Amino acid sequence: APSSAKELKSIGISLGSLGNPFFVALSKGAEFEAKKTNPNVKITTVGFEYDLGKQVTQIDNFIAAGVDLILLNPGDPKAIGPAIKKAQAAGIIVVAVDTAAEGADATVTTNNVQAGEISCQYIVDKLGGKGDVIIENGPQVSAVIDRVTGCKNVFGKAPGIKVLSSDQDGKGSREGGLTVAQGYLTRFPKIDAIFAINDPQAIGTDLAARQQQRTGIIITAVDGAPDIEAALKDPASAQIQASASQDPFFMARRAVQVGVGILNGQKPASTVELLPSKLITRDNVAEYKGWTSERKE
Amino acid sequence: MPDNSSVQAKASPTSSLASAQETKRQRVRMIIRAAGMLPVLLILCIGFHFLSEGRFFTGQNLGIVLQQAAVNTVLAAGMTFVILTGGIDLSVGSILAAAAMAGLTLSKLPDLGSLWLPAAVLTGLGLGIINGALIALLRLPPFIVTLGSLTAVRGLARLMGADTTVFNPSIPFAFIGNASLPLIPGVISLPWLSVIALLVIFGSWLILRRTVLGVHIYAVGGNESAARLAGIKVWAVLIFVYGMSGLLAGLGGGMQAARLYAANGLQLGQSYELDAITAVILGGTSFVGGIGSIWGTLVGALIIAVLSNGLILIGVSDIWQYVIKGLVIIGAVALDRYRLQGSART
Amino acid sequence: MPDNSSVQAKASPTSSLASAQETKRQRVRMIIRAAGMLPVLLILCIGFHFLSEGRFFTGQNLGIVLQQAAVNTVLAAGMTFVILTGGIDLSVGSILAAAAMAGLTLSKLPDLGSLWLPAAVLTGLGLGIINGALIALLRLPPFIVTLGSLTAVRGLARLMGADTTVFNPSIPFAFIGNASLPLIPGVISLPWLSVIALLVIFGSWLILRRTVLGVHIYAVGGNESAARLAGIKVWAVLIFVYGMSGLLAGLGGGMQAARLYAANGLQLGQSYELDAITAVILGGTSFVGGIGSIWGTLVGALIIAVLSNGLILIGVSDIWQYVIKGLVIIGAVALDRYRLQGSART
Amino acid sequence: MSGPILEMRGVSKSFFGIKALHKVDLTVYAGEIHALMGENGAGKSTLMKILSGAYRPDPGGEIRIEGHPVRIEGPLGGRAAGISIIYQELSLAPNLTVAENIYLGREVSQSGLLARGAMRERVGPILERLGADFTPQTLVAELSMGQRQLVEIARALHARSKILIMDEPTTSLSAAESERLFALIRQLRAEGLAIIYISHRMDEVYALGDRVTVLRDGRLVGSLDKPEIRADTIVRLMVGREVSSFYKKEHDPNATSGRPVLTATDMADGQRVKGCSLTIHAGEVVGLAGLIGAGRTELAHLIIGAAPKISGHVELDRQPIDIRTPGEALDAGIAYLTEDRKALGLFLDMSCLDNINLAVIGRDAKLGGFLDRDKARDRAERAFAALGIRAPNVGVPVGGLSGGNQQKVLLSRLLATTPKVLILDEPTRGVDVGAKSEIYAIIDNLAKSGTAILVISSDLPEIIGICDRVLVMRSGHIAGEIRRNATSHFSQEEIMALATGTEHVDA
Ligand SMILES: Nc1ncnc2c1ncn2[C@@H]1O[C@H](COP(=O)(O)OP(=O)(O)OP(=O)(O)O)[C@@H](O)[C@H]1O
Ligand SMILES: Nc1ncnc2c1ncn2[C@@H]1O[C@H](COP(=O)(O)OP(=O)(O)OP(=O)(O)O)[C@@H](O)[C@H]1O
Ligand SMILES: [Mg+2]
Ligand SMILES: [Mg+2]
Repeated sequence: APSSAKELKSIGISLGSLGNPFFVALSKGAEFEAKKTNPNVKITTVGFEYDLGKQVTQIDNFIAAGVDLILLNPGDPKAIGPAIKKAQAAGIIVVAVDTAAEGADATVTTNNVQAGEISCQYIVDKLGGKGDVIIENGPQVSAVIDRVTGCKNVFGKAPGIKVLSSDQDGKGSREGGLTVAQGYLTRFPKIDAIFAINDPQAIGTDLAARQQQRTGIIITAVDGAPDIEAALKDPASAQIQASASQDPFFMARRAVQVGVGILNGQKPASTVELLPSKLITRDNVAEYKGWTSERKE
Repeated sequence: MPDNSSVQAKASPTSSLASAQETKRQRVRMIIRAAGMLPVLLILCIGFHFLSEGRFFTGQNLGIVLQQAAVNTVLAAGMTFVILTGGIDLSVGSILAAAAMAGLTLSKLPDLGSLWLPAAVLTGLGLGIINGALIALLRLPPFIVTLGSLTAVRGLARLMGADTTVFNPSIPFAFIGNASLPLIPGVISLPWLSVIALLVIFGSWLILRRTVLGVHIYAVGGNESAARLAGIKVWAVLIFVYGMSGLLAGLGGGMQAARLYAANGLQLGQSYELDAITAVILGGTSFVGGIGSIWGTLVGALIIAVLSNGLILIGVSDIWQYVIKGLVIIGAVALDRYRLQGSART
Repeated sequence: MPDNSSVQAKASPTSSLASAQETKRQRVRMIIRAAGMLPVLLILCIGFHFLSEGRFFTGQNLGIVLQQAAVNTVLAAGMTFVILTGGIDLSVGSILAAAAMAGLTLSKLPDLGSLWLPAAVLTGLGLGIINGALIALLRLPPFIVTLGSLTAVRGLARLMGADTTVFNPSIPFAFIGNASLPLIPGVISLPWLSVIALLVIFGSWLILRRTVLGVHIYAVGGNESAARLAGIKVWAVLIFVYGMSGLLAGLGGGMQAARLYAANGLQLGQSYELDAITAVILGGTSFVGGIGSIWGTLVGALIIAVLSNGLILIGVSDIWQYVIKGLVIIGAVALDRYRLQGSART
Repeated sequence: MSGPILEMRGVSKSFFGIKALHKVDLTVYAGEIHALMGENGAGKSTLMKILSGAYRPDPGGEIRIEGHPVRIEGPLGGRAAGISIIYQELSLAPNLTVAENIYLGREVSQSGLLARGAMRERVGPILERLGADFTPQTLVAELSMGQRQLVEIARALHARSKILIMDEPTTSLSAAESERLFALIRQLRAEGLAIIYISHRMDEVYALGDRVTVLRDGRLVGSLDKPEIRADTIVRLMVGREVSSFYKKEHDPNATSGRPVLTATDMADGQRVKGCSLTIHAGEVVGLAGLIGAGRTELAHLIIGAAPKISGHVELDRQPIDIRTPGEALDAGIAYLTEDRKALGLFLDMSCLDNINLAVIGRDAKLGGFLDRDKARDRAERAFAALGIRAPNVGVPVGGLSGGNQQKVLLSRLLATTPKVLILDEPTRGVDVGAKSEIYAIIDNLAKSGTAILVISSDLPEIIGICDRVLVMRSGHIAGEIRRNATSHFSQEEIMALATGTEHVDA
C-alpha cells in the first residue's frame, strides 16, 4: 500500500460521442471533481465515435501520455477488457462510467435496465395494461441494449400490451427519431405509446407526431437531458410524458472520487456502483435538477 | 444513337428541316438521359406501395417523402454544380452542421433572432468560398481540400455550441421546417421544405441552362484548358461552384434547424456528403465533369428518400435496410448502364 | 539498320556524361517526390516532442504510434493500388468489419479456430473481387459501386454477429495484435502489427515496381484506352486491384480483431476509408491515376498516426483535434504543391 | 506594300529556366499567308501561344500590331488585339454544342439570360460557308476529328480577326477536306487577313505559302520569300543538313505477289465498316487511302480485335485465327500503331523505357511475373539507337519528348514484339520532316526484312511515296485498288477519284 496520498496529476477520458450532451455533462462532472482534487490536473477528453479500435488506440495514447487515471465509457463491456488490462499493467487506474467494463477497477453507472423499466412501466400504467406500443431502438451499445431489455421486461409482463416493432434505429438523434417515427406513424394507424431509447429520439418522435397531427400517443424516454426538461414543461409537446433520468454530472464525479480513492489504496466496497434512475414526468419536472446544475454534496 | 444522327445530318446539310429534326432528336436524347433513373424511381414507388399494403401512395406519406428528400436535394443541387466542374465537395455535411449551429445560436439573441436564417446561409457561403479559394487559387485537389474541411469545419461546428445541443423551441420562421403550403386548401399541401428544395432545383436549372455562367460551368468540366484558352476565368467559376455548394449546405443547415428546432455540432449532417453524391451520380451526372443535369439530381435524391421511407414502411429491420440500400444503389446504376449501353460515354 | 548512322551522329546529346547527369537529376527528383511529405512528418514529430515535454520520442510511444499506424497503413496500401488505376474504394472500412466478424466467429469453433485469420483475409478478398467484377465487367463507376458496398457490406457485418459484439479472449495468434518482435532483445522491439504493415508495404512495392503486373497497373491508371490497345487485360488488372484492396482490408480486419480480441459489425472500421484515402493522397499519389508510390503512402499513414497520437499526448481537446487535423491535411498538401511548383503536373 | 500588320521583335520565352524561344523576330503583312516551319519542339506553337495570350513572354521583347506596341494579357487580350488561333491540340469542350463552343467565352446574353437562339442563328451561315455537314446544335463529342477542326475554324472566322493563326490544321483532315480548307484560306487572304500557317507538310507550304519563316531550337534561322520556297532550302534551314532521298524505297517491289501473310475477308462492324477484304503479302507496303470517316481506322480496329465485328474472318500465314482483343493480335504477330498517339498510344507519365517494353514485358518476365529490368533497359537503349530517338535517357517520361520522338517510341514498342504484320495508322501525323524521313526509312527496312505492312494515311504524297500498292476506302467499302507498274507512279487524282466516288469523271 502506498505510504502517502498520491496526487491526481493527469486523467484521460474516453467517451462515446462528445456530440451527445450526456457525455458532455459527464466530462464536465469529471473535470469538476478532478479540479477539486488537484487544481492543476491535466485532463484530456476524447470521443471514440463508437469505434472499438479507436477507443483502444486512445487508451494506448493515454498510457503513452502517462495518465494516472482513465475514465472510460466502454464501447463494449467485454471487448475492451484486454485494453484495460494493458492500462492497469502500466499502473493506471481504470474506472468505467455509464457502462460496466470487464476488468475495470470500478464501474459507476446508471442502472439502465431499471431506467428502461420505469420508463416503460409508466406507459403500461397510463394505458391500463392494454395497447399497441413501439420500442424505438437506437445504436446497439450496451446502455441502449439494457434499456430495451428493461422495457421488454415490463411489456412482457403485461399481456395486454402488443409491441408492434422494436427493430428500427433512431440513431440516438432528433433527426433519426423524426425519420423513423414518420415511417412508424404511416405504417401503423393506431399507436398508443412509443418508448424512445433516449431523449433526442423522443423529441424527434414528438415532432413527427405533431407534423402528422397525430395525438394521444404517450412518448417516454431515458436520460432527463435539458431538452427533455424543456419539452416536459412545454404544453406544445404534451405527448412527451416522461423520461427516466440519469445524472451524468454526478456519475462522473462519483467515478473520479472512486478512482482517486483506489489511487490512494482505498478499495471500494463493490466494484460496480449502480446509480438508480428516477422518472421525471410532467408533474414532477419542476423539482428536477437537470444535468447542468452543479451539486456539491 | 450518335451515329445515326451524324449520318442523318450528313445526308442533308444545314437545311432548316434537318436542323429542326436534329434539335428535336437531341432534346429527346437529353430527356432520356435526364429521365434516366425515373423508371427506377417509379418501380421503387410501386413496389413499396404494394408491399406496404397501399400505404405508400397516400397524400400524407408522399408529403413525408418529399420532406425527407428536401435537405438532401438542396445539398445535392450544390454538389451537382461542383461535380459538373469535375470536382467534389466532401464538406457539405460539416458545413450544414456549422451553419445550423451559427443560425440557432443567433436565433436565441433577442434582437437579431429573426436574422438566423440569412446567418446560416452566409456561414455556409463563407465556408464554401474558402474551399473554392483553396482549390481555385492554390490549385489544390478538391478531394483533399474538402476532406480537410470536412474535419476542420466539423470541429468548428462543435466549438460553436461548446459540444452541446443548442435548442430553441420558438425559433422564428419555424414554419419552413414543419408546416406545409396548402395548394388546394384542405386537400393537397406541399411541405415548405419541399417548396424550398424545388425552388433551389429550379434556380439551379436556370443558372446551369439559361445563363452564361452555366455554359462556363459545363465548359470547365468538359475541357478545362479549352475553357481557359477561350478566356473563361476558370478560377472564378470554381470559386462560384464551391461557394454555391457551401451556400446550399448553409441553407440545408437552416432547413434542418427549423425542422428539428435544435442543432448539434457533432451529430448533424454526419455523412450527408455521401447521400448528396449518391443522388448526383444516380441522377446521371458524370464524375469526370461536364455531363449531367439538375433534374437527374432531383430524381436521384427522391430515390434515396423513397428507399429510406419505403423500407421503414414495410418494416424491414435496420440491418437489412443497409444491405438493401447498398444493393439498390449498385443495381440502379447497373440498370442505367445497361439501358444506355454503347450509346454514350460517361 | 544500315542508314541510321547519320541519325546517330546527330543524336549526340545522348553522350554518356550528360546522360549520367540527367539520370542522377531524375533520381533526385523521384526521391523528392516520393519523400514528399517526409519533412512534414519530421516537423510534426519534433514539434510534438517539444510540446509534450519529451514524451514523443520514447521507445514506448514510438511503438504505440507504429502500432496505431499499422491497420491504416495496410488499408492505405490496398487503396494505393486502387487509386493508381484511377479508381477509389470506399468500402474498406465495411469490409474490415465484415472480415473481422467472419474471423472471430470462426475462431470460436473448436476445430477450425486456428484458421480464423485466413478466413478473415479470404472474406476480404471475396468482397473485394465482387467490387472489382462489378467495376471491371459491368463498367460501373468505382465510386458508386464501393459506396454501395460500403452500405451493403456494413449490413452484412452486422448480420453476422446479429448486431452484438463477438468476443474471444483466447483467439489463436493473438500475439500479432498485441505482442512485439524483439529486435535487440530487451532493448528495441517492433510491434507485430507494424511488422505486418511493413511487410505489406514491401510486398506492395515489389508488385508495383518489380513485376509486370505493377507496370500494367500504372499503365491502366495512366491511360486506360492505350492500355487496352497495348494488349493489357484491363479488366483483370481492375479485378486484381480491388481484390487486393479487399484482401488487405480483410487482413486489417484480422489485425484489428487480434488487437481487440473482439469484433462488432457496427463499431468497427467506421469511416476508415477516409483515413486510408487521406494517407494515399498525402503520400503524393494522384487521383487521376498512374502517378504515385507506395512509400509515400507509408509516410502519409504515419503522419495521420503521429497527428492523432501527438495531439492526445499534448492534451489538445477533442474538438480542437478535429480543427487541427483538418488544417494540417490541407496545409500539408498546400506545402507539397508549393514545394513542387512547376516541377511536374499532378 | 503598306507596313506590316504584325511585328514581333526579340521575343523570348522560358519554361522553368529552359529557353523555348530565344529573341525571335517575326514580321507578317496583311494579305499574306506566312508559313512557320521548324522541327518538332522548335518553338512554333510557343511563339503563337504568346501571340494569342495563352503564354506570357519573358520581359524584353516587343510586339507591334499595325505599328502600335501592344501587351497581350490573357486569351481575351489576344482576341481584343484581333488575333484568332486554331490550336494544335484541339481546344473544344466535347460536352457542349457547336454553337456553344464557337461562342465560348463571349456568349450573347439578353437581360442576363443566354440567347441561345440568336447564337445558333448567327453560327448557321458560317457553318454553311465552310460546307459543314453538321448543325449548330450538334454535340461536339459526336463529330469526327475533321469536323471538329471545322468548328475551330468557324470559331476563328466568327471572331472577325485581322490575324488568323493555324497550328497544324490539316493533321486530321483528308485530302479533300484539306483542299476545301486551302480554298478558304486563299479566300481569307484575298479579303486581307494575315494568316500564319504552321505545318510539317511540304506540299502544303509550297501550295499556300507566300513567305516562310523557319525556327530551329527556339531561334529564328531565316525567312524565305516566295521564289526561294523550295524543298532543299527549307529543309536545310530546318534541319541544318541535307535530307537525301526523302522517301526511301529499297525493299523488293515484287513482294506484292509474294507470300500472303494477312488475309482479312468480309470484315464488318455493323456501323462504319461494311464488308471489307484485303490481303497483305510478306515484305510489301500497302497503302490504305480514303477520306476521313471512310472507316479505315475502324477497319484496322476490327482486324486487331479492338472493336467487335459482326462478320468477317482473318487468316494469318494461311491459318484461320480468331482475334478478340488487341492482346491476342499482338501475340499472334499483328501490331497496330494508333493514329492518336497521345490518347490511345502512349503513357505520357511513364518512362520511355516502360513505354517501349510494355508489350513484351510479359514475355520477358522471370519467375512468373518479375520484370527483367536489364533486358528492358537493354532493349530500350537499342531502340533509342536504332530509331535515333532523341531524349536525355531512356528513363525520362515520354510526355516530355517532341512529337516525332514520341512517335518513334510508340513504334519501338510495336517493333519489340517482332510482328509479322504491322498496321500503321497515320504514322507521320504531326511529325517533322527530319523524323518523317527517318520513319520512312524504318518502314522500308522492315519491309526488307519481310514484314507485311499496311499504311493508313491521309497524306497522299506519303502514300504515293512509300507504298507498293494502294487500297482506297470509301464509306465503309474497299472502293478499289491501284497497283504500281514498273514505269508509272500512282496518280493522286486516281486515288482521289476512288476515294470520293467520282471515278467515272475523268480526273
Ligand atoms: N507548357 C510547357 N511547359 C514546359 N515546356 C514547354 C511547354 N510548352 C512547350 N514547351 C517546350 O518548349 C519547346 C517548344 O515547344 P513547341 O510546342 O513550341 O514546339 P513546336 O515547334 O510547336 O513543335 P511541334 O512541331 O511538335 O508542334 C519544346 O521543347 C517543349 O517541350
Ligand atoms: N463520334 C466520334 N467521337 C470521337 N471521335 C470520333 C468520332 N467519330 C470519329 N472519331 C474519330 O475521328 C477520326 C476519324 O475517324 P473515322 O472513323 O471517321 O475515319 P477514318 O477513315 O478512320 O479516318 P482517318 O483514318 O483518316 O482518321 C478517328 O480518330 C475517330 O476515332
Ligand atoms: Mg506545335
Ligand atoms: Mg482514322
